[in-house]
Amino acid sequence: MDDNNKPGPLRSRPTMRELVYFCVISLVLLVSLAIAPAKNYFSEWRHYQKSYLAIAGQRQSGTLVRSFQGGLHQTWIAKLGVVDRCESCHVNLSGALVGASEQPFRKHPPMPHKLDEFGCVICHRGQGPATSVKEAHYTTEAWEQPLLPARFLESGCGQCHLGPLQGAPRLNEGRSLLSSMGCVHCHTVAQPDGNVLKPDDNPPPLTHIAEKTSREWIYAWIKNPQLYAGSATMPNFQLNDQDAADISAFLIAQSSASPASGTETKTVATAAPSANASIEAATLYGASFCSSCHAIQNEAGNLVGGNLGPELTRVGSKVNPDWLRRWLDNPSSYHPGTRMPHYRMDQKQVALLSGFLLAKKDNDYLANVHLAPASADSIARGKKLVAETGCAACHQINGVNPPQNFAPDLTLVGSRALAQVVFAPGMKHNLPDYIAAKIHDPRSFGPGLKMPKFALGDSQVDELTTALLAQTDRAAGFPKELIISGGRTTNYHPGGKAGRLMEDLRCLSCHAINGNGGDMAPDLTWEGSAVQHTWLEDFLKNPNTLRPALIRRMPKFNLTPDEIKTVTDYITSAYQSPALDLQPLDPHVLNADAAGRGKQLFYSKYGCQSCHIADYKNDKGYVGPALTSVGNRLTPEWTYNWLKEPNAFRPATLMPNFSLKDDEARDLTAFLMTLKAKQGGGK
Amino acid sequence: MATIKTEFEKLRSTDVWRTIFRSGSGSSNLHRSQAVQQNIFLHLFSVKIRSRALEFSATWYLGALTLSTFFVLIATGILLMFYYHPSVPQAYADMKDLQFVVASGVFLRNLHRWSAHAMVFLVFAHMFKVFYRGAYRPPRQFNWVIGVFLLLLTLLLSYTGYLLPWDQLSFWAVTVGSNIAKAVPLMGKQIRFLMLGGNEVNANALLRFYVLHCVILPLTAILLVGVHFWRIRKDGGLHVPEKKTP
Amino acid sequence: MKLLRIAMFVLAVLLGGCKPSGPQTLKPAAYGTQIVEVSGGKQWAQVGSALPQPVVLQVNSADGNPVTGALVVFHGNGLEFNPPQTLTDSSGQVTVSVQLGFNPGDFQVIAETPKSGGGNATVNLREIALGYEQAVGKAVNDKYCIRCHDPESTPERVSNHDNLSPAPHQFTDGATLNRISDADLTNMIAHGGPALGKSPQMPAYAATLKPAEIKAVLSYIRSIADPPYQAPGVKYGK
Amino acid sequence: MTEDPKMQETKIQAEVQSDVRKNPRRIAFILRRASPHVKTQDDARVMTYPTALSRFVIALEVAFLLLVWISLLVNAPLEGIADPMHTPNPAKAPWYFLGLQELLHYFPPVVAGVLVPGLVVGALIVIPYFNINIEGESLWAKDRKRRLMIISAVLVLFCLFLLAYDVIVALVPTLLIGVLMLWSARFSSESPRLVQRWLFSKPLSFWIMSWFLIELTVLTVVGTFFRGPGWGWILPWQS
Repeated sequence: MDDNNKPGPLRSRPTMRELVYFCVISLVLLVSLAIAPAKNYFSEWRHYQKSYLAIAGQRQSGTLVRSFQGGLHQTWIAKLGVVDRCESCHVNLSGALVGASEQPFRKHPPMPHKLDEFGCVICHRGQGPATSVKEAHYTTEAWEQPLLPARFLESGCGQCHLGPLQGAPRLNEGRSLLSSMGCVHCHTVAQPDGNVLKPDDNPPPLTHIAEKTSREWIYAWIKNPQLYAGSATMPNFQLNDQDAADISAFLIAQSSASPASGTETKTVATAAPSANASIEAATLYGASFCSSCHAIQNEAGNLVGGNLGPELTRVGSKVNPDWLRRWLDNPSSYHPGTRMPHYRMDQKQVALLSGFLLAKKDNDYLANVHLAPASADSIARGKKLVAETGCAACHQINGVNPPQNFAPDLTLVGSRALAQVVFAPGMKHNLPDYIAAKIHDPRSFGPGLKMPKFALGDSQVDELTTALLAQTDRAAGFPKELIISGGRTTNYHPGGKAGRLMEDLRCLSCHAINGNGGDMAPDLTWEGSAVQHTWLEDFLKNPNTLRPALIRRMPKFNLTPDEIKTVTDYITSAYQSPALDLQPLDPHVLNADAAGRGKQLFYSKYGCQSCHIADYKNDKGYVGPALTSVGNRLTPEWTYNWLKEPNAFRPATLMPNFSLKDDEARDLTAFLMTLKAKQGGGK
Repeated sequence: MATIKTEFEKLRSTDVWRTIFRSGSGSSNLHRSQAVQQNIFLHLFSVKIRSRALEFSATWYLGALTLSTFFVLIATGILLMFYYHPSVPQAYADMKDLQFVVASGVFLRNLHRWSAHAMVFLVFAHMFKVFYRGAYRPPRQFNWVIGVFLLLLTLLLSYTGYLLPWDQLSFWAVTVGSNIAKAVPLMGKQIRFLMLGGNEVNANALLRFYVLHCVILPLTAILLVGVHFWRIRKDGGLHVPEKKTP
Repeated sequence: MKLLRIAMFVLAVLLGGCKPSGPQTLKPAAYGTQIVEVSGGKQWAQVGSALPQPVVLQVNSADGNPVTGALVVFHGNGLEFNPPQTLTDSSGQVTVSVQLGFNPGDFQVIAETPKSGGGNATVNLREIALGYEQAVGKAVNDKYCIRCHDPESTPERVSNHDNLSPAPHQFTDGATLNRISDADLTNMIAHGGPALGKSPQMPAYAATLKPAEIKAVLSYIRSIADPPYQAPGVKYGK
Repeated sequence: MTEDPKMQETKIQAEVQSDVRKNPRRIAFILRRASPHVKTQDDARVMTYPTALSRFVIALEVAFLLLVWISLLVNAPLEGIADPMHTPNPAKAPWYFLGLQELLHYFPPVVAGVLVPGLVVGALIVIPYFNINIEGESLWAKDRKRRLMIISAVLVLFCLFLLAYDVIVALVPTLLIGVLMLWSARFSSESPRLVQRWLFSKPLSFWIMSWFLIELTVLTVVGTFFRGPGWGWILPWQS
């Protein structure tokens, strides 16, 4: 305490050095602090806006320069969660400055929506709120979804447009591939409106497979389906020899007898296959229009025919002759869900056709397949493999239940977080490339994965990827009024006796009625209004062609007169359109005068002969149906209404709507009704 | 130069100035002492300091540097509060706005973030320095305890602030951190519930952390910092290392 | 002197340690003097997608014979080539698949081959990318127009082109169609041939197609025209 | 201070000059055995205002300047929006808790999450009250043999404990400090080298605190830079 009275030296002012330090550091600090706002001022978007103004100035677009609003531009749509600032740099999206061809000033190409309707990132992805090139376009720590490559751009449309969409062919194709390649057997793909995509590849049941084919064929087929038929949609499971042998053993072992197996088909003595018989058989194959659905490879290696049914190039190496005969006799007794019609062929025709098909044989195909006899072990192992591989997801198999939740749900795959994705080594870390790689070669992610390899071309892979990228969680959260559901197929089926008959004939495989059915042949929803009863009876008796240039035609089903009457009565009474305007058609308006005026209209004013044939001598139009006997075929009411507004009755028709006046339509109807088949003459 | 000085002197002699700064003009040590004593903030310091306590080696200025970061944090934090909504998902959108729209917003956020890290680091460094210097010895025991509480407060401030950007990093860091609280025997779940305002990190937790981060913890910290400083003076000034003299 | 030696040694180590960056250039085994198109020009595809057919080019020597092992390098703004450079095969040809870029319109494929005396022989090919509007136009075309305006038949569709007199113009026929203004073409599609004193064989589509669809068809016609269609009005160079 | 019971025992007269403005001075209660060893008579002093404050302001500015430059050059991390549905691997706590998280990897949560931090905080708080290091007396100044035995035993037991839990990360610094500590027992205040003398002079509290500091640093560094998916080992430049 006594020290207190002897204070040490006391310094009361800062030293010069301290002052200098203080001054220098304060100065440096002030300058450094000024850098932050400067950095802000020299930001990228301001640079782009300046260069835009410079370009506009060079081109003397004074008004453009004056009307330009500087600063950050943003599209904000609260209900979609869109905050897009892309237009801060892309200032010329509307194209006000003509001819600027370099980004970021390029004009946006025409599109169906306005620029501010949905913003940018809903279609293009990338980070909308970002205002720097790197952050906006590429993957960063804070944003996984980079700008979408152009080839997947249509996925943006698919978020709201759930059905086929004009102008988005890749999306449409991708969606139909999801169904037709059978992807949705295993994967669930649900759309925002609740619609779940359904498969439409119709895989055959394997419950009676032993009747149809041999174990050797099954073995060869499952090892590589495309080796048997290049167009096969069945994927390659990359099975080893042992697995394939076991699976084939099990499939044969589980096979039970089909209901049809009891009915013995008489093998009509086709004699020795004479040259005549083979010509006759080929004619029958052609006349039955088998090629409308089935393809056969010709000598040049091109597939000729449709793809609704399996390819028949090597069918002789596959099927059991007995089975084939029973199948041709009545397909649904083997496969109740088949799309193949019941042709009602007689024994001779069956023999001819089966002979024709059995000759389509590739002797080398099974030459090298030698399987050890199936043991119980092998069968048990086969059963296990079948369950593991998920065969029953597509095929009906005795003793194996269809697997549930077998494959990942793809409903939200288009916005899957990259953290949940396991990339194969050397892959680019982004979602589109991942999905494409997964579709293209699933096993490249690891040999143990279950997904098989599908026979898909590069463009098909891109199309499927586009369709899958449309499955985003963003779309799932969109307001309901933005979602445009696809045209759903109904489950309409004709009823009653005629209905059963039409089911038997599988009319709906080609024709659509009331929103259900195929698109190969005309829609029959209003057929009863359109055609005359007698013509329909004649047509069903012998379906001659209406369209000269058409390759796919209605086959002849060999119906009995009773059956024809049942179907005709049903069609003409049930498929009547309520929308027909019957008022102006007074029978005596359709007189010869009117027909004369109609002929003038037909040939001169409207040039109908460029698409239709009214007279075989002069007309050559190959687009629409021939009208030479249209007076026998169509009812006048239908003709009149149809001429006035064809797309109201069949939206998919090619016939343009000419917006005919009432009297023109009446005159044309009068003329067309005069076109009748000559008595006893040809068509 | 001279005119500026005379103008400044004039200013200092006005009544208004005199009412604010009571020490008045003059350059004697008395005036300097008064400048400290009559200012509520400077009053926390003693009027004179041993010059050895000012040497760099004595403290490495760790306390002063910590206080600097705390000042920076308060200033930037207040500015950030103008742009921030403690709600889900607006909190994250506000981060994006700071990054892309607000003038110098990134800078502001960077400054706050890095200052926070620096403060945690400096507080630890300060503590170890004090320990190795033996500066906690009597009569400074209680100030050490206050220091330990300030360390905990700093950690809590940083931790609560960590959640506010509401991004993956913050969300999972806080989830991991709060799961530790569950391990407390008997009442772990209740503690965690109290902490998060629910059973998981969600909008409630965000709001709770926001209030803690912006009001409760800073006020507590300011209070304790005040006490800490005041205690330095009351406990004999800055600790000066012993001289190795015989 | 010693310092210099050390510096050189360090430099040599550094240079030796650095891998040559950038794509490895192939070494040509032979040189041609001329490069010509075999097939693959003037194709069209949607933006971003690959052209339906690969581009095939041939390198010839001065006497017109194909050259094997000549280097061909492909460029093109916005285009992706696979492979980006290659050597000619035994028939002197190279085949490359081309993927189009982001924007609808014309793309230029530029192929270069080094000549023996130095310098390059080049060939330019035009490829066409269809954007959204053109895709809609193509869809309309494929449904309605193609049956008469395209002389090619396919298994699904027999062309009606040759049955008509006067024969309809192909949409690629730029020589004719480029001279018709947008307004006239739109009129013809909407109101039929007679609207402009042409054949009534061309029906009126105003009641069948929406205005946007007609505009899309027009846009499609313009984009695939050969020679290319030049819109009237101000045109700025780059 | 007034609550300090020791103060009431000691009869010390505090002498304070009332006219503080004339001669402001420091007041200190100097207790028995607890001398802060303040020797004022030869201490140079400075006025707080403006001299000391100018130093302080300079320190403040330097800190601010550094922070400004860091902020200009390095952006604060911001990842994607919080998504409770997907957990990043690894999910890491803030860096200053990574030491704890590293411990959690080895020990049950009650130990690593509650016991260890509780003990650490408790220990920090009681440091000034338990006569720890107050004297700053060398660890080996008294009872060298007994202490050596106790410390060796504790060290071995602790290392075995760490080994049992496979905590190599914590074991290495422990061994390092332990070896240094035991090694320092061989020296005395007359050892020839400065380092030896320095090591010898250190009290127990120094060794414990240093051990704590090194453990804290090592665990934090390991948790921050060397832990990857599944809390497995990773090198910082791999990702």
